[in-house]
Amino acid sequence: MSIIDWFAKKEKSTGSSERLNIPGDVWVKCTSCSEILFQKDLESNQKVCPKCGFHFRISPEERIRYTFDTNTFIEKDTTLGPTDFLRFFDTESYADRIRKAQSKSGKNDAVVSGTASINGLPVNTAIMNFAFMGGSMGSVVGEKITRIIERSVEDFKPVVVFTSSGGARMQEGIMSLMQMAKTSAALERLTEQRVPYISVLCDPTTGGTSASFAILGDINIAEPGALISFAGPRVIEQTIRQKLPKGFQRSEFLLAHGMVDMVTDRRELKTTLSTILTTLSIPREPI
Amino acid sequence: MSIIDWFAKKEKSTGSSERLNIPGDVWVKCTSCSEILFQKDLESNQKVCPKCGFHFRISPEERIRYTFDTNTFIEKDTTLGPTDFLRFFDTESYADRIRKAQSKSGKNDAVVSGTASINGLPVNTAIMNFAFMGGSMGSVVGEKITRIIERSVEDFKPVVVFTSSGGARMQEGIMSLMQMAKTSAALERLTEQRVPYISVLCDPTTGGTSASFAILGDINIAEPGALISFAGPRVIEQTIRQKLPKGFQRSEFLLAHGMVDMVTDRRELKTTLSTILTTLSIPREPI
Amino acid sequence: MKLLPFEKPLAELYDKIAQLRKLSIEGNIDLSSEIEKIESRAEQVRKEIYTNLTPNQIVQVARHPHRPDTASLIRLIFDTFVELHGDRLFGDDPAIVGGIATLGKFRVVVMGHQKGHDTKENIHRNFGMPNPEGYRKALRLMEMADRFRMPIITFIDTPGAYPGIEAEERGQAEAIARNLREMAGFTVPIISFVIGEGGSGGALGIGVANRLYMLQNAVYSVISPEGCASILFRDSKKSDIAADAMKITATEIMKLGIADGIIQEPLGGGHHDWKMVAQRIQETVQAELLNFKSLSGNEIKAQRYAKFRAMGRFLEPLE
Amino acid sequence: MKLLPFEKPLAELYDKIAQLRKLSIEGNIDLSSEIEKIESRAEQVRKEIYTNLTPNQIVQVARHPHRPDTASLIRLIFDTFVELHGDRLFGDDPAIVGGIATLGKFRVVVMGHQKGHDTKENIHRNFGMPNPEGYRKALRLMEMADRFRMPIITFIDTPGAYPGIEAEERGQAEAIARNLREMAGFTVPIISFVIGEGGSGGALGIGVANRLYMLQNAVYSVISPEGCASILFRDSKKSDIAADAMKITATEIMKLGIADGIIQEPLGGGHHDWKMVAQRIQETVQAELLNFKSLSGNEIKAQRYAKFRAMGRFLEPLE
Ligand SMILES: [Zn+2]
Ligand SMILES: [Zn+2]
Repeated sequence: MSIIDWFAKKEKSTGSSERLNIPGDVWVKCTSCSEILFQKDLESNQKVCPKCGFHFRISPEERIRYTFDTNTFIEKDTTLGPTDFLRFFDTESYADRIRKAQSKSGKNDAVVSGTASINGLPVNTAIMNFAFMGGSMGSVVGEKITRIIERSVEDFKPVVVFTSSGGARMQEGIMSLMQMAKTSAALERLTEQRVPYISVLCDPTTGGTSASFAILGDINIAEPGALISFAGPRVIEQTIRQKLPKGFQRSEFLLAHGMVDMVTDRRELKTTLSTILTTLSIPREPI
Repeated sequence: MSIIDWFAKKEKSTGSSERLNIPGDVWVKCTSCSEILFQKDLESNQKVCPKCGFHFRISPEERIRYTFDTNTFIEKDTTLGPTDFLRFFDTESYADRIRKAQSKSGKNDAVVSGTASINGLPVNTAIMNFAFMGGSMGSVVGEKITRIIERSVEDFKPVVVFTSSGGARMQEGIMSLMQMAKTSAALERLTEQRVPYISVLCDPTTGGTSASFAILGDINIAEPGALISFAGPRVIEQTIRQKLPKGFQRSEFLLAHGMVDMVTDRRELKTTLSTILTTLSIPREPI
Repeated sequence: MKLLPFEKPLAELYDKIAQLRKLSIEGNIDLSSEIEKIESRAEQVRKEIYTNLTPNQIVQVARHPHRPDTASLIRLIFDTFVELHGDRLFGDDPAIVGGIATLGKFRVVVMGHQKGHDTKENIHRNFGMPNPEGYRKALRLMEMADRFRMPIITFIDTPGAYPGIEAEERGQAEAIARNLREMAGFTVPIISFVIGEGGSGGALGIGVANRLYMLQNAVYSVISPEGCASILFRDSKKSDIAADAMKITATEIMKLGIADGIIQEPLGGGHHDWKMVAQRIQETVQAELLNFKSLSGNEIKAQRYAKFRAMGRFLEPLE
Repeated sequence: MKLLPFEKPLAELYDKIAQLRKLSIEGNIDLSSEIEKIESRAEQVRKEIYTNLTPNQIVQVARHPHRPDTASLIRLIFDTFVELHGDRLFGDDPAIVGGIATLGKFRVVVMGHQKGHDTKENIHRNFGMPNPEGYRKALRLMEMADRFRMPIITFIDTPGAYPGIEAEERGQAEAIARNLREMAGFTVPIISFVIGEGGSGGALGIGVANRLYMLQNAVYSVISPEGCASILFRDSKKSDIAADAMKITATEIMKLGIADGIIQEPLGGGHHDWKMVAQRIQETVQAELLNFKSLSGNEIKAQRYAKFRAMGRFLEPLE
């Protein structure tokens, strides 16, 4: 699965701006155009390179700030956390990996979920966090995504999910695979209830995440330049033994191949989301 | 539309065995392998060339004999006939064309419909007749197809349709186009009622017929070597200005491209149909 | 603005006006009364020409390169519009545009064939001839509309579905047929407008509507006049006769009970005033959406079925 | 029959038996008691080997080239079978076979991943790795099953969905994801059997079942042991450790509550007796279809939802 690429690239430069910080947190180099940017300028531009438009990966906190009305985000299911139920040990134990990721991020797992509003429109929402173990989907991610969907089945609020994930979390074995089915099944109920679901696919969205809730939006919006794939580029290269074309599996490629509705600049996302949600939502009261 | 090809080829050799008869109706030359065949042998082989397997076009009467249990076919809507409501005149009037086709065929129009049984299983059925104005679909074809479907919506008998048609009947103008919508709409009701519909696509099935009820079978069966297309080969050649690959738009091509479920030899068709109908039909009483 | 062949009498008058204007400026002479005279004569001629258009001339107006296109009309008609892309199966077809839109309190899904106004645009849009993925995108959007209870508005403007090798491979027939069947099943109203060329199954593929309107100079036919001429008349130059014989104009389509109304165009054709065309379509959309508001989903579906069920002219003597 | 690496002790015994037989015939000597002795020893060894298979060894049995394949099992299990082809969108994928079948009074739709038993077959079947059109064919058949109230039987046997350029272009992720969602909505029972390799999302794409059975030597995993080893253990040769760590055997999958039952295979693996495997699956199918007969469509759907809803292990301390 494409999480291979995440592991392979772990040490290399990525879209994550933290890795590129020059000491002092004042300057940052653009991954794409190599321009040296003033950190504050970048942040005030929603972490989009003012020169080339490159979209840096952002944290859930930043996403919340850029997308939702001020102070409207209320986190849910905050205590939900992972457990090493297989007692999985590779080069280190899953239990240790969890502890490290948690202490580094201050978060329990790779998704933050809750309620919020976008230009006054209430939504149930989840934001994946690539910085937490490559945004991999284990039981916690699956459960939290499923819960926000199930809440929307009840309260009719549209669902907005921001994905960023290398795929399934191998340390949870088959249980991580089953999260694909669990989240997709919840979406079946949502569809039946005629509640809109907007998926915002951010860099990267691959493997089991792409092949479940990420791609199943009534409307799929991709951030520019995001890697969106089922099989990772490396796996494909190994299979077909040739180099992949430039732009393969990037947002614009998916748009051309009919898989996403639009590629939207982060700075226009809030407006676009609010127009879409206003248009799609069936006017009604929650049950 | 692909009826162009029918007109263009009208004078040339076709799959229709009548055109190939040597006086005396005793010998016939195979269109495909040029073998000289004894007419009776060919007929006892369901008009499939014993040497090369070429499927000659057959009349509705032959189709009925080969497919349905003896004496079970009861024709319906026998008096339904066409009218020259546009007073359409090209090189001759539509009214004259109708008269000629009727007197030549002894039929009112390009489809025969009714009830029958296949190994004891009752069906509503329609058989198109390419010999009647190229099997073109005008108001009569549309109405008769719609009626058998609507009967099945009521009595739950599966629908089996044998198509052979060059497309819409231009002499009925826009009304012929609307038959595509009318028949397809009836199939929507049938689908909703969970009644099986088997489409048997015979040579040729093109234009508006292919792009409506012909291709909408729950199961699509093609006779070997049949031309099945939306746009006719000539139109495409004119558009792209190059020769088409061999086998293009033939049954086997459609199978490879996922459009038909199987290519079935005419001599096995009755058995296949009866197995399929037994398997698909929901056991229940008509309302 | 490109003048059509039958507008030739106008061309001479327009030339004359231009000459007089030039003369008036260069020679500093007041020719305004002469100019006015010719202008009013031109208006007169235009009226004469356009009140007696032959079907074949109407075809030319329907195909005018500056005729208002779907995307432009959508933007003129609706308050908000978000274009959506892709069939989620294979690709995104630029020959059909569609998305979600609002008009006052109404939320709709809107789509249509998209032609270009110049060669470059036309190549990009494949001259408004969709591939199967265009019809499948349309179906995806219509299914969304049905799910979210949004009326569907479609604009028809195509010479026909694209007759190409790959289109056949990917099931052009299947894509159109499936749309015909599925459109019959939706419980939201479908309002269609033939804005230019309504070419055959490729037009009908997004046209199984509760209500069908035609712009005054739009045409709707089972095959292009040229195609009909070359097949039935054995002479592709007889397309004028074919256009007449097939009864393809708005008036004829309405007489046959296929269209429910005609939307008047500005004198000289819709290409002279897109806004006026858009405004008249907008009024019709609003009126129709109001009409259908009082019907249940099942009633809407039944009305559509009854409409198509009644289409056909045949004899059925008692036995 | 190809012997697997860990069956080496058997190879020697089998060789010896063959030699003795040859000798006995050539020399016209009665060596039957010696042969019997070694045969019984071989049986003993086989039993020992097979009662203590490591997960990695089970993977090898699951991938045995002569393991019973979907198409063969279908023909052995059902009374009638009509294979259906195509997704009605793009193509027909030989890596998934499916169709309609009967078993006594039961009418079902049955499908599964299809591997080959030799190189030629495997190339034709793409080693059981479907492209998007395979999943879309499967979905089309399942939708038909749901419409005609036919239970769905699926056989899982794939290394995974095909990781190729065109598969990505045509939406491998979309095809699998859509199946996951749609399978959750069907009101007919879905009974799945992992008959060999259950490889990741490509397996799950036809595996959202009410009841999941595993053959004794089948495996089911989120990633292949080799893949897991090269990523997590940074050494692709450590696939034996990875196979163990990931808990992929029938026993483990059952313990985790993902599988509902295990179907015993003949000693030495299913490839030694396809008919026995088929018969045991048949019995399970019949028993399950009888079970579900008493449930309504909504109950069937709710049972499936509840099953998947409960999947996951996490901590949730009170705040
Ligand atoms: Zn930059
Ligand atoms: Zn022959």
